[in-house]
Formats: sequence, C-alpha cells, structure tokens
Amino acid sequence: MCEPALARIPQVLVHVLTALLLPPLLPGLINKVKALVAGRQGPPVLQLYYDLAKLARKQAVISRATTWVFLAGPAAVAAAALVASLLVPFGHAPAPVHFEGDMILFAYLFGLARFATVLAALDTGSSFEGMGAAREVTFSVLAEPALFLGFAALAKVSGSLSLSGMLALGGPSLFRATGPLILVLAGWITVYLAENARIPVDDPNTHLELTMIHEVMVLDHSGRPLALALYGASLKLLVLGALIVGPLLPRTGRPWADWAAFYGAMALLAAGVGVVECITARLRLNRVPQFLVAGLLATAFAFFLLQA
Amino acid sequence: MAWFLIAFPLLAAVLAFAKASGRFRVRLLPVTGALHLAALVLALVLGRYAQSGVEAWLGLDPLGSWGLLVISVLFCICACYAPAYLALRPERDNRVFTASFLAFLGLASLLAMAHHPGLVWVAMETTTLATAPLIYFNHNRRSIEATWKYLIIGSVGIALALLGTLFLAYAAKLGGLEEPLFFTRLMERGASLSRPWLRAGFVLALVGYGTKMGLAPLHTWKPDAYGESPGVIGALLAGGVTTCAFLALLRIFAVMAAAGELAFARKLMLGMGLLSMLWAAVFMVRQLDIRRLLAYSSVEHMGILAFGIGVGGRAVVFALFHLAANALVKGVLFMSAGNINRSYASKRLPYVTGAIRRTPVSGWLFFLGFLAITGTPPFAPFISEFNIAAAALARPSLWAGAAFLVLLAGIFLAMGDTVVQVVFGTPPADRVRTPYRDTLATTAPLLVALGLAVTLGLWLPAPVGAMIHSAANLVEGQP
Amino acid sequence: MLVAVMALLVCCALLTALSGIPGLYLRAGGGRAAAWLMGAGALAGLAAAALVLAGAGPAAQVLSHTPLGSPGYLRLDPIGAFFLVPVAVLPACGAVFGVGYWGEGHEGARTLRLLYGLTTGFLVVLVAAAHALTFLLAWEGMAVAGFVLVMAEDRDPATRRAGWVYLAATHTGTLCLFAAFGLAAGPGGLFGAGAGGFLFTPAAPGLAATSRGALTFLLFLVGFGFKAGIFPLHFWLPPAHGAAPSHVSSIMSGVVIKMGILGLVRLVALVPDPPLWWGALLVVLGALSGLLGVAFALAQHDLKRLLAYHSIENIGIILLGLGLGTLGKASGHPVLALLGFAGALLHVLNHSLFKGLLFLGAGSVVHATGSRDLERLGGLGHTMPFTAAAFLAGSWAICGLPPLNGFVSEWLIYLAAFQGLAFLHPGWSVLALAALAMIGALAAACFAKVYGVVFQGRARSPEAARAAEVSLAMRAPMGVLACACIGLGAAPLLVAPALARAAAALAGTSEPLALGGIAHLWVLSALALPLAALAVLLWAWSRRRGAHTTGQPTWDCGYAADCPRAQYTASSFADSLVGSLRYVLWPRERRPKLRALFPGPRGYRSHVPDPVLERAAEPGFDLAARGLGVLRFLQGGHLALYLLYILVTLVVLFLWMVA
Amino acid sequence: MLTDLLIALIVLTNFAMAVTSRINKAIQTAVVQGVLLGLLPLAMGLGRHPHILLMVASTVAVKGWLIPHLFRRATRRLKTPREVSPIGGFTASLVMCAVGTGLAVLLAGNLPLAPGSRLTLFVPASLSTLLTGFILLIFRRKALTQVVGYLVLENGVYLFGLMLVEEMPLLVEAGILLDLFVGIFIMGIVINHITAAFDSMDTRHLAELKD
Repeated sequence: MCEPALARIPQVLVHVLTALLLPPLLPGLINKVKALVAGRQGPPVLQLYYDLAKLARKQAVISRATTWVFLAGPAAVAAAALVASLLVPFGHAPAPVHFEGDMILFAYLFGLARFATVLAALDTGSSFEGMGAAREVTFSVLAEPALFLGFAALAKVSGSLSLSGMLALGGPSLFRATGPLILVLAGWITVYLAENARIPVDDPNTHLELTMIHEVMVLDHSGRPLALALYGASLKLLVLGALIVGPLLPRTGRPWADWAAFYGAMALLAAGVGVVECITARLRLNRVPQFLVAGLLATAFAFFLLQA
Repeated sequence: MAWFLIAFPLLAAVLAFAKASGRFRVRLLPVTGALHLAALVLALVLGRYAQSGVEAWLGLDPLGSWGLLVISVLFCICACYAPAYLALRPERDNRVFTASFLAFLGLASLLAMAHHPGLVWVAMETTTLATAPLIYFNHNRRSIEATWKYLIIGSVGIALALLGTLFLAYAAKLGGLEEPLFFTRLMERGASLSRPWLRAGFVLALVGYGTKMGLAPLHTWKPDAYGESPGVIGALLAGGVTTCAFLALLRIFAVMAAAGELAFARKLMLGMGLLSMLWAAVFMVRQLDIRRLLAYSSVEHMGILAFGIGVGGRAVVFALFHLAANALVKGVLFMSAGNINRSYASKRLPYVTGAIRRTPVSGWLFFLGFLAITGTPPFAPFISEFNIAAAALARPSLWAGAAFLVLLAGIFLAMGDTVVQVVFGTPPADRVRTPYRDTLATTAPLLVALGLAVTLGLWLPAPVGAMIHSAANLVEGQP
Repeated sequence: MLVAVMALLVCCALLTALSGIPGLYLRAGGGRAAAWLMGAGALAGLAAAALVLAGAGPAAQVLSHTPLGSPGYLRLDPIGAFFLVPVAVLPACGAVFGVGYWGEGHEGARTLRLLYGLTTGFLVVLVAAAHALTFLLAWEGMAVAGFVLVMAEDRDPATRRAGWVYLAATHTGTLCLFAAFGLAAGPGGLFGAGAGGFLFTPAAPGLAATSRGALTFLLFLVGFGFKAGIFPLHFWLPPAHGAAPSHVSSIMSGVVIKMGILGLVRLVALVPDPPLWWGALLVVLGALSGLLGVAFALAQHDLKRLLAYHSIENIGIILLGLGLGTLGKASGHPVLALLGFAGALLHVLNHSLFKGLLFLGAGSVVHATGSRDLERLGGLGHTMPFTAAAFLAGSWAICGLPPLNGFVSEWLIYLAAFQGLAFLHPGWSVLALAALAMIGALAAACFAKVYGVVFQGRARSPEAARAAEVSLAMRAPMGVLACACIGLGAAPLLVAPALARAAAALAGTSEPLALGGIAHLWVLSALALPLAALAVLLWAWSRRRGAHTTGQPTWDCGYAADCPRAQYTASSFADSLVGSLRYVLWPRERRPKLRALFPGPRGYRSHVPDPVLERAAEPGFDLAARGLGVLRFLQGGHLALYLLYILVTLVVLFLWMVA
Repeated sequence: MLTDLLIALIVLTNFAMAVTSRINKAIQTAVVQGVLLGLLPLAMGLGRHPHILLMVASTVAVKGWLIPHLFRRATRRLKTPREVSPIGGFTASLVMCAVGTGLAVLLAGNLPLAPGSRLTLFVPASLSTLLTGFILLIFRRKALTQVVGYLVLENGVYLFGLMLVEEMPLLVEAGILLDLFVGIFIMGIVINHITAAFDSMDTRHLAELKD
C-alpha cells in the first residue's frame, strides 16, 4: 500500500534516484572487475554513462523493414523496468509501491520488457535477430517458473504476498529457512544471469552474432533507441539484483546504514558477476536449458524443503 | 365411428383398385388420408374413446388412439407426398400401389382399435400382406428379392405371433376365461392366467411381432425392404407398420404386466432393445447406402422403443411419445432420401455427395432429419431419448442407461459420418444429373412433418399428453 | 425492474437469432441489416447484464411447458449476466466484421448469416437457462448451428472433415450431459427431485460427496470438457477453428467454448460443498490443458490453428482459476474462492475479447493475403498498420502482459494460487504457479513468433506483398475489441463490482466481498498510467525528428543478399522450443539428406499432428470401423441365415425362460 | 388313442420331410401331414360340432388339394432339377430335427396342461413340427421348398390350435385359414415373379441385397 506518509518521502526519493541513476554503474563495475581479474586496466567504471550520453546525441539509423514497433520496443523496455523498480525494495525499507501480489506484476513487467525487446528485434526481419529472439524466449520458459517458485517459497516463509514483505525476512524466519533460502537464491542467480545475458548463459562481449542472445537482438538499434535498450538492460541488472540481495541484507534501523549496506551488496553482486565471468566459460547454447533447469529445480526443491 | 375409420380406407382401396383412372386414384390418397385424420381427431375430441364398452371388439382406448393418431398423421403426410412421387414415375402403373396404400390405413385402424388378440393378429397379418406389393413397386430383381425376404420373414414372424396368441388363449383357458378374450378382460383377470403359458406366449409374441417391428436380430428384412422400395413406402413402413407391430406387442405386454409378469417382460424388452441398438450401430458404421442406413436407424429406434418399455415407469410414457417422434422424423428422412435418390439416380456413396447443392431443400431436410433422429433438440426425439436415458440411469441400473447412451453415441458417429458426406461437399461432376428438382409438392409434406416434429419437441397439447399418460398406464397393466 | 431485465434478454435473443432473416429477402445489404440487428441485440443484452450485475437481482421467467415434463425456465443471475457480456459483444463485433469479410459474393453467405444469428440467439438463451431441458435445447442449438457455420466452405474436404469431427465431439459431449443431467435428477441426485429434477436447484449438503455425486461431476466434466476443449477432449477444436470463417472462429473461440466453462461454473455454483478433489482435478486439468495447449500452439504454422490451440491454453488458465476457487470453496476459505472464481470469470471475459480480436485479425490477414500459412506471410505491419496494431494489442493481452486485460485475470489467479499456499496442500498452488508461469512464457514466445513472422520483417510471398489494409467494417470491430482489452487492463476497477457479485454467487458467499479492496485492482490502474506515459514519453524522445535516418536496409552482418525468404521463419523461431518439447509434441519431420558436396535444392517439412485426433481418435475409429466391418457377414443377404436368427432367438429366449 | 397315433404319424412325417430329397416327395409328405392334421379333430372326438366339421373339410381341401395343386403347377412349369438341394446334407437336417424334437419335449415339460387334459402329446408335437418347419425353411435352397417349410411351420401352429379349437374356434380358424390361404397365395404370386425374373427358384440368386 502506498501510504502517503510524509516520513516516507525522503526514502522514496532516494529509491527513485537510485533506480534512475545507479544502473549504468553496474555494468561498469562488472567490466572493471573482469578487467582487473584478467590483469587489464579495463574501461572506466562510468563508461556506460558516457556511452549513453553520446548515444543520446547521435543520429539513429533505422532499417526500412521496420515499423513503429522497432522504436517502441526499447522505450517499453525502459518504462517497464522503471516501473518495476518501484515495486522492489532496495534493502531495508518497503518499496515505494507495495501491495499484495506486487511480485506478480514485477515478474510480468520483465516479461513485458522481454516481449518488447523480442518484437523490436523481429521487426528488422534479420535472421540473426530472429535467432537471438528465439533464444531469449526459449530460456525465459524455464526462468519464469524458477522465479515464481522462489516467490512461492519466500511467501511461505514470510507469510507475505508482497515483495517488500517477503524480501524483508526477519531474523528468526531467516534462521528457520536458511536451507531453502540458499536454494532459492541459487535458483534466482541462474535466473539473474540468464535474464541479464551474462556468462555462462550469454556473453555480452562476444563478437560472433551467431552465438549471441541479447546483444544480437539490439544489433540494428542505434542512437537513442540503443541508449534506451542499454539503459533498460542495466536497470534490469539493478532491480533483479535487489531481489537477490534483499533477503540477505541486515536491518540496522538506521536509514543511511541500510542504504550503504544495499549499495555495498549491489557492488558485491556486480563484482561477483564479474568474477564468475572471468572464471567460467560460456555454456554451449543447447546446454543453457540444463543450467536453467538446475535453477528451477533448486527453487522447487527449496519449496518442498519448506514443506518437509 | 370405429367402423368408419376402418371401412372408409378399405372402401377407398377397393375403389382405387376398381377405378381405371390413374389420376383419380392418385387424388384419392390425400383425400382419404385427410378425411381419416379428421374423423379420428373428431372421434378423439368427442371423447368417444373413453372405454367405449369393455365388451366391444373394436374401440378407441388410449393406447390405440395414440397409435392410430401417429399412423394417421404419418399416412396423411405420406399420402400428400405420394401423388408427387407417382407423377415422377409415370412408367409404373399405380393401381396396386394406391390400393395397397389405402388398404394399409384401414387395416392399421383395425389393428389399433381391435380389443381382441385374435383380431389384432388378423390385422397384423393383413397389414403385412397389404404392404408387400408396395415393396415390389419397382418391379425389378432387387425389389423382388426384397419382397420375397419381407414376405417369408414376415410370415414366419406372424406365424409365431399366432402361436403366441394361441398360447395366451390357452393361458386364459387354464385361468378359466372364456371367449371373447378381450384385452380388458385378460388384464382384469390377469392374476388367474397361467404363468408358464403366458410367459411362453409373450416370448413367441415378442419374436413374432418383434420380427414385424424389426427388433434385431429379427429385423433382417428391413434393410432390403426399405432399401428397394420407394422412399414414401419406406416412410410408411418405418413409421406405420412398425407402429402397428409395436401396438400389437404392447397389448400383450400389458396383459403380462397385469398378470404380474412385468419384471420378466421388461427384461426381455430391455435386452432386445439394447441388442437392436447394438446391431444397428454395427451396421451403420461406414454404411454407404443411405437407404439401408435409414433402415438400420429404424432398427435402432425400434430398439429404443423396446428399451423404453423395458425400463418401465416414466420411460414408458416417453417410449410412447417416441413412437410419434420416430414416425414423423423417419418420414422426413425416407422421403428426403427418396428425393435425393431421384436426383442422383443412386443411393450410395460416393456417388451421392453435395446434396445441399443439387437438391437444397431435400438435402437440408435430410440433414435436419438426421439431427432430429439422433436426439438433437428442439426436435421431438430429443425429448424422448433424453428422458428415456435419464429414467434408465435411475432404474433399472446405471449400466442399462450407460449402455443406451454409449450406443446412441456410436450410432450418431456411424450415421453422421455417412450423412455428412452425402449432404455436404460437391456433387460428383462425372455423374449424370436426372431431371428431378425439388418442388413444393415433393418437399412441403416433409416440411410439415419436420415442423410437427419441432412442435412436439417444444409443446404437446395437454389432452394428447394425458392420452399418452393413460396409454402408458395401460401398458404397465393398470387399465 | 426484473421484468425489464427479462424483456431485454428476450429482445436480445430474438434480435440476434433473427438477424439473418432480412438478409434472406434483401438483394444486397443483408450483412449490414444483420449487423444492425446484432448490434441492437447486443445493446439489449448488455443492458440486461448491466442491470443484473448492478444488483437488480436475478430475473426469472417460466417458459411454456415442455412436452410431458416440467416447464422450461430462464433465469438471469449474476453468473449468467457475466457470461452474457461477451455473448452480447463478440458476435455483434463479428457480424460487423462479416459485412466486409464474408460478403454476398460468397457461396452460402445468407445461410451463414442466418446461422450466425441463430447461434448467438441460442447462446443468449443458454446463459440464462436454468432448467436441464432448456439448457440442452440451447446447448445443442448452439452446437448444431455452429456446425453449419464451420461447414461454410464445405467444398473443401478438410473443412468437411473438421466439421464432422466437431459435430461428433460436440454430440458425444452432449450425450455425456444427458447422462449427467439424468443422474442429477431425482432423489439422491444433485438437483433433487423438485420439478422433475431438471431445475437447477442448489444441491443439498453432502450429496456431492456420494459416489453418485462424483459420477455426476465427472460426466458433467467430460460433457462440458468437450465443448470447452479441455485436454484431451480438445481435439475437435483446432481443425474446426481453422476451417471456419474467421468471424465464426472468433465467436467459437470467444464465446462458444466458454459455454463449457459456464456449465462447470453453474455446477460449482449449485454445489455448496464440493469435495476437495473436484478442485484438485480441475487444477490438474487446467495445468495440462494450459501447458499442452500452448506447447502445441507453438509448433503450428497455420495461423488459425495456432490461435485455436491458444484457446485450449486459455481454457486451461480458466480451469486453474476455477479449480483454485473450488478448492477454496471446498475448504471454506472465501478469499481464496473469491479470487480463484473472479480470476476465472474475468479470464472468460478477457479471453473472449482478445481471442475474438485475434481471430478477427487473423481473418483480416486471410482476407488480405488469402493464406493462413505463417511461412507465406510477413511484413504486413507496413501494408496493414491498423490490423497489425490491433493484433499486437490482442497478442499483448493474451500473453498476460501488463497493462492489458489478460494480465488482470491472470494476476487474480496467481493471487489465488499464492493465497492457497497458506490454506491448502501447497502442491496445488505450486502446480498452478509453475504452470501459469510457464504458460505465460510460452505464450509470449508463441505470440512473438506470430506477430514477428506475420506483421514484421518483409513479405515472404507475393500474396503477402500485395496485401492491403482491410475495409472499415472489418477494422471497426477490431478497434472496439482492442479498446476493450486496453480499457479493462487499465481500469479493471470498472468491472470489479460486477465481477465480485458474480464470483460471490459462485462462491456461495452471501456478502459480495469487495474485490477491489482485496485484490488491489486500483494499484494496477494506478501503475498502468505511468507505465504507458513513460513508454510513450521515451518513445517520443527516441523518435524525435532528426534523431534518425530511415531508408536503409537492415544490417545483416555483412550478408547483402536482400532476400525476404532468408528471413527467420516461424518454424525456425519455434524450433528450439519444439525440439526440447519433442517428447510431448512428437513432431513428424522430413529432413533432407544431404549427401553430395554441392546438393541440389532440398525441402524440409515438419508437422505436429494433434496427439488425440491424429494419433488416437482417428486411428481408433478407423480400427473400430474395420473391426466392425468383419461382422458384415451377419447381414450377408441369405434368407436362410436370417431365418436362422429368428430360430436361434426363439430357442435362446425359450431356454432362458425355462432356466 | 387315435389322436396319439395320428400325432405320432405327424412327427414321423416331420422326420421324413427332413430326409426327402425330391421336391415332389417333399410336397407329398407335406400333404400327408396336412391331411393327418385335418383329420385330427375328428379323432379328438370333436366331430359333434358342425363348425369343426366345416373346418376339417376346408383344411383337408386346402392342405390336401389346393396347395399341392398350386405347387405342382409351379414345378411343372419350371423344369428345373427336382432335388431340394439342402444346405449341409440330409443327415444334418435329420439331426437338427431330432434336436428340435428334444427341445420341444423339454419346453413342453415346462408348460403345464389343464388338469385332466389328455392332450399330452400336442404341445411337444406342435413345437417339434414348428421347429421342423423352421429347419426346412432354413436349410433348403429352393423358394418352393421354403414354402413347404413354411407350410410345415404352419402345421405346427395349427396342431397347437387344435387344443383350443373347442373353446375358441373363431380365433383358431380365422387365424390359421387366413394365414394359410393368403400367405401361400401371395407367396405363390411372388414365386411366379421370381421365376420370371431369374429363370430359377434357387434362392441363392436372392442374395444380392446385403451389407
């Protein structure tokens, strides 16, 4: 519920600003960590901010095969991700908008984003983008149930049907449900990597279009649409990340400390992703479903562990 | 009045046989039918049927009235159709046809009104003989084969029915009854009749009249006779002759019921009913000849009638109702199939396809008739089939009801497969088209029949409903 | 007030049923006359529904006496009124569409119009039928009229086959209903003995748990399941919806199959204490239908067959809601019951809107290109922008994506499943959740494929290249339905009171709980607005004039050969999913064998047959027919044989009598 | 005593019918059976009723003269082989006939007669004759021999009818005479048509209508 309590205004303000401004930092962090681990200096941490600024000024090239959907896609992605960011709590405090069943809307907003991306990709009529789109939708079939089974497990533990409630596990229930929680998080991490097109599911830095998933879908985008697509992707990194770090964050009761903990956790997550990208190889495409099935099974198992 | 109903058609038959003019004969048909129906309705409205003397040989009791009403209406419809049909067959002399046609009505009236088992039997016998020339109307090898089979099987059946009647009489004799053995007396004194003789008599009557009715496996003459005779004759046989035989059987059934042998009789009826439906279903599968298909459908519906009687209670009411439903819809089916045959000069798949294109009215009527006969609302058979099924599920057992419904489903599938192929699609291009076209004369009687079937499916005049109810009571042995 | 409701209902039924009549006598303009009449009928129906849903109370009307039985009975209660809404709206839209789509030039256009109206009339009666005979009358009337509609193009053998399969399935289902109504009547039956047992009266407590109650439920389930297209009784649906003219497919899929759901809803509403297993069975069947429906949809390349399989999927979703609600009712949790039922009911409405829209869109595509084969379409978004946009709205909605209406109902069902976690054995909730999530993802995959292949990219065939936008008469209904999808998605609160009333009637709770309050429907509206605004804003920003150049070909990674046939096809798009589901879908493939170094042209074919129809029902019936053919000798023409039967019958009966 | 003798003879004619190979012989046997039946009422001591005398006369006339006369005319015109051409041989027919008689006895055992009735042989004999008629109908191929079979079957019914003829003469007489007269008459007409159309009476030609 959105109590328009005056006291929450600063909280909400920080939340919104975080959602708006923080995301492009995360890919920078990941890349920096990757570079450092690999012994390179790597691009600046703020590289994506520069890229976005530049793209916003550049002229876009639009294929004559496309329709309005091509441009609407990235806009819808960014819009959906922004609205979704309002639903997920960044750490300690409830999200700006929270209500019973908000996790369903949350998940479906990302579904919307995916649908929009895929349609924008198919609008070009290119085989490569079709290929990427096909892969994206294929993998989501396994990612979605994993996400929902995780929700179900958390709802069962917390007794809440809202993201803000189920992610804010109190101490006792956290202890009671450590095992299931770990399994849920493990499952969600596979979802996280898949949804954000990271190794081992997808390699954002690959240069072979035939093997790409997300990158190939925005192959024809340029200029502002590309900026929106990139921004949307980074926002996804933040928002889904908040889902994973949420149950683990401490509740200090002091807003600034909690915020700091959240930022720190996100940085750690990004670093973790970077490290994973360094030490694992990309899976063959036909192995990806197995990876996701493992994630799905982890969440399902978590749920049945709760029952036992 | 009773005498008029019997004698008038017979006189008309004699007149038709004697009078030389073909045109006159043809006109005689609808006139006789209409007058007969009018007289019957008048008699019923005047209430003359309510026990017109227990000790009379002839009279309109509820069961007989209902049966005769069905026959008379069907006859009227067939008689209105027949002139148009005969006009299409100028090469055939219609003297015997019209005479037999008219004689049938008189004999059927006799049967429906007869109060004596012997008289009923005589009427049934003569009805068989009167209809044999009708089957032979086409005068070719196929029709003679059909007639021969009809005659031999029918005669054997009728002989058995006679023996059954004699057994019944012997049972009465042992019970101390004396002539005349009116049904009413037999039922009143039912308890004193000799049970073994009664049972044996009923078995014989069931086999005998069942042969005339066409219960499987006694029905074997039906596909041939219905298949080779003109459509209008098929309609009259399937709705009229069978009704006569059913009435005759019900009379004896009622005696059984009154004598306390209801359970025995019901079991037999139930079994024969289900067997008939099963047999019909088996032979309707991939049946390429539409007339034989209709014949098997007739077997099926005789099975439904028997089944309904066998279920007993409420189902008897609906079995009697089904008599009318079946007669009307079978009329539509046989006559529309006849029209379709006439247009294609064939009655078999794959030659007869796309009937709604070549004979639109008959094609649609055939299709609607199919839907009606398989129990689709709002047609009358729906009311009876649904209620019989519902009653059967409650009693005697779930299994009887389930078997009934499964067979109905199988029959629908089997019949529909052929009917859809016949009705829809494109007429074969390489077949000659005969000059036949649907006209008002060849379709209006069918429309009337179908309209009546719809009406009965939605609404039944209260007096008729009361008549059916008291007829059902009579069948169950409560006069 | 109640008199007015009944009058409006009868008006609606008559106007729609008779809408085809003027066309029989007019030389031209019959379609328009029918559309006007259907529209007027729809307004009357909507008014009646609105009055009842606004709380006017159920209106009842005794019809004339059926022969030898109790009187027929019409009763418009909130449940019926809720179903009346799509029944009024969709056929009217289809009639308008038909003006452009199925003009006088078509063979049998008049028959089609007549039967179209008649089907609608029967539908209207059906939603208000409160008596077994009335119900069956309307039910079969609808089914048979629907059969003739499916047979509109009966010169095509495939259509005849489809029509026949449909008729066979619907009649088999009806016979199950015969049995079910028969069992429900009388003492000990669910509906009791009052009025011959055929009146829809609430069951006495405890009856549902008896074995007779169980059998009754199962028979109803099979009977209604045939109509609704519950897997594995769905097999008639894809061929029939594929073969029928599109505006017919639209009402078939949009409202006719919903009547199966109506039947189940009526049953659940009349039973105060359904056993738990009813709900569980519904949930399992729902998950099965939903998953298999969408999986088979994915593998289709005929546009209308694909949509038909999606109908099976959505029936699955509705069943999930209905099952969860039944579980709630059975276990005495009104919130769960209300959410499940409300979700199911709303999805009935929603599905009829967006599936109607999608079939009309498919009809436009067929009308413009003459092809239903996805692989021959493409690029229609350029030539048919309106149809494309409308189809996109429908696709959006059917995938259950916010902020369109499909999301709202799925959201309610999700909520019910989450609620169930606390109250029920969680297995049912988890099954429902996992199934819903997977269905959602697969549906999105499927509609990405459809929209992408049909409307995006470039034309794959000359027919597709020549396509032009359809006429106003065809666009207008699509527009109306698309607006309804968007409107219901953006402001579900508008229907919440009506929905709550219908769901409460179903759940058997006397006080209609404020659904808006429980389910936070208003938040959905509140979030839909910024979402849409944000998207539009960003879109406007990214397409600002001067910010882009057009006219370039797609960057194809260096492959300059500009050949539309090299585009990704529908089959390839679905290939990886179909491949991983091949143990379920069992595709028939013909792969080329490439032997030589420079192989010549080769073809590749794949087809996913319907498992029930093409692998079980048809071969089964064929086998049965051939098996029974062996018995033909019994009627072999020999008189001696026939006489032998009589003798044997006589002897057997005598022996039986003696024994 | 005399009745029992006559009935025994009638049953014997049944067996004779089963093994007769010539059409003419079969007809003759049927005639003998018919005449025996016709005389039976006299043996039963019913000769005092005038209407029964009338019946005896007419039965003997019809069965002993009219029907064989009709048959002979038909066979004479035909010039076809004179064998009855049975299905399955004469032994089979005979065995079945015996089985039928056994069945008849079994069945009759279950049907109690009026107390003090002396007509104990009537029921088994009538049923046996009925079944023999059936067997002849079924296992003979010629249309004419089938009619003979029908005649025997009728004889069975008639035999039973004699038990009732005293009390219910009308029922029995009307029934049996009508059946015989009209049935045989119409069959004769149809046989004429058959022979005209097929040049033969062999019913194997009459198996064209089938499924």
